[in-house]
Amino acid sequence: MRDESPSSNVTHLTSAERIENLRILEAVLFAATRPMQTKELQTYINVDEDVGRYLKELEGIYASRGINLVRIADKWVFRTAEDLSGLLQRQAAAATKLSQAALETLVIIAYHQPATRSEIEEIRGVATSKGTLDVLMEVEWVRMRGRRKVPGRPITYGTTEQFLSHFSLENLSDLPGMEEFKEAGLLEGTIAASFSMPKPSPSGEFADDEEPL
Amino acid sequence: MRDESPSSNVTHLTSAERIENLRILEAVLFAATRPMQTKELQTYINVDEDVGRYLKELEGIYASRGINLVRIADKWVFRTAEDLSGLLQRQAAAATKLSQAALETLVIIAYHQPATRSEIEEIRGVATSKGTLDVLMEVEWVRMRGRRKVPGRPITYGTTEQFLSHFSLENLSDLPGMEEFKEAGLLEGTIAASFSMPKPSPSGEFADDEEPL
Amino acid sequence: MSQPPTYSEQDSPPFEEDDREVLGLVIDIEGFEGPLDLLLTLARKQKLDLTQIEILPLVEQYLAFIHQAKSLKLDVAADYLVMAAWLAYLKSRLLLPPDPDDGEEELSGDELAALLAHRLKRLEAMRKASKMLLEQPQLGIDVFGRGLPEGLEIVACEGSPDYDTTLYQMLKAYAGLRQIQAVKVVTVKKRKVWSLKDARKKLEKMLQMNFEWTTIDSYLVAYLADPEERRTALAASFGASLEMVREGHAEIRQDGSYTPLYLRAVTPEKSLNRKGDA
Repeated sequence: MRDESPSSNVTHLTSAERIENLRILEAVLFAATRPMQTKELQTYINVDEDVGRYLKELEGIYASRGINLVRIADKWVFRTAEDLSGLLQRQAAAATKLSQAALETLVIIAYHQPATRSEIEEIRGVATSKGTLDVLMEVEWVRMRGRRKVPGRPITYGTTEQFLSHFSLENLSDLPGMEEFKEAGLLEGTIAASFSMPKPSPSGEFADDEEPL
Repeated sequence: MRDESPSSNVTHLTSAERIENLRILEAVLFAATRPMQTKELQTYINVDEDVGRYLKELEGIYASRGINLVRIADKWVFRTAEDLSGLLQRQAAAATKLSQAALETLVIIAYHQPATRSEIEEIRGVATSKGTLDVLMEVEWVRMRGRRKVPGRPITYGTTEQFLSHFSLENLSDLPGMEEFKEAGLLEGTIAASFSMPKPSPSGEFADDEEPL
Repeated sequence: MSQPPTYSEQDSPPFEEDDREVLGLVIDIEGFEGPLDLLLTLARKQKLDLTQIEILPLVEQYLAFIHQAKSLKLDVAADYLVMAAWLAYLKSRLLLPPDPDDGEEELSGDELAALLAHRLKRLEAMRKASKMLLEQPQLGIDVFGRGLPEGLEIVACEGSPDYDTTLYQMLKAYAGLRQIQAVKVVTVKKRKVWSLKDARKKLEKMLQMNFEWTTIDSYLVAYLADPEERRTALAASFGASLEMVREGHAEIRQDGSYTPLYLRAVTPEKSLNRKGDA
């Protein structure tokens, strides 16, 4: 019965094996309790097969559906479609209520990372009150990344994968307005033309003037 | 591209509204934290529409896929296709959380090393079960460093290279110090003048009052 | 330009999305996230397009705002005053012709103004980014993951489990343990403090009818034995004595620096004469 039902997205695959691979990946992604790395997913299918191509195909199959396959920091996960948001909204699903100060601090870290506390303060023009960074680290949106290679070796902060995941961002360059701000020179420092703040660097790597904690 | 791909199960629906209903039900069933009753599902779509027919249709669409929509006592739920369950099993190291006791013991050893068991207990205020240190030594984050030169020659514990690399630390001296604890909001309130945080002694050398095992 | 800008609710352009009351009767420094935020709000009021901000009028507005806050006897936090001082300096740099003797390192008024404008634009950009970020579909609010994931069946293999502990969790645990030792509740012992009023009352009593020059110390001899009280007694009495001299009830004399202070009461006639002289 299962094989009779026509499912055009799959039927254009010629071999039964290919269909099987898609089914397996679909099942794994559905059953997983967290986003899955491409290389983890590879272990579920034949080594010779390119898991990336299958994932792209699944992504296409689900693109128009009520659930989509999305990619976050090179990890794959099924999510409900964004346009259904209004219909699915649960009774105020306890959106982590951040204070204005915490939200701004989060945003500055996201766009300027790696950022030290004094850089955050320079941009906001006020001292960071106690608990602000703590709250952001507690919800696991911000982490200590490393240290800046300057006197005093201040700790640098950056965002986490959970941050990307929460805001449905594939990677940091997807941050809204990123390009626009960069072009306007608004992600640079003000001290002098020669002094420029580091460009946001992917949270996995270290910037030139940054080193591990 | 998305619209071109023929999806026969959906395309025989003439109106966009019908496709939308399928998408909504798909998303609701996916996000639901428990199996959903037919009448509950009805509330997500127009009252005039027969939710049962849509559910039957979704059941058909998913019948051949890696995940199936199944009905159990008039409740609907997505399940991994039964024939795949064997394929989803993986041999992997289970990712778990360290117990609070192990976490505390670990960090005390990190900061106070070389630390003896009684020193750890003094800071934690409770006796350390043997299992706790065993867990930490099993993951190779903690090792026996030497012995303290005091009566009874208690064993001193310290952290390992693996510990540093897991937490992306280059050196023990990179562990945040007291000022940085305050900066990150981890220590709050008026800090007593007598309070100090130790400088961990590098794991390669012996402390003055320490000798080889 | 010399006319400080006046504000009323009628002529204020509508805020883009900021409903904080800037001026008018409500002056609420608390509502601002620091002086830069206040400047930004003022700049927005001036022009929605921040690329066109005119710094000088903005400086005037900020200074007027702080001045108004002070005249209403509101406590203005120090950092707002520091900013006011800096803006006053900027204003002078903008208005005065550049000093040719200025070192090359010194930034010109225009350069300083450009830097300030840049900082405001940058803060504005981050504000905008905050809003845009919140408009992103959020997990658990707009989009959902699988509600009932079955989980991948893991057959634990030999070897140690994989702990996903983070540095933060570890530091948090440590802070939790040591917080108890770190934080002390400090109770400050209440110090004996003489108010001016107290001092004056005591001084008046002792000074009564004493028309001979006498050192202040000897008036206060009963109080100076206690080292804790000595300082406050001397300071407050000195203040009070000056007040009494000013009002014409007493006279004070010192023969040279660091020599004893002498005090005596003014006789009623003398006091009258003095008033007549004046």
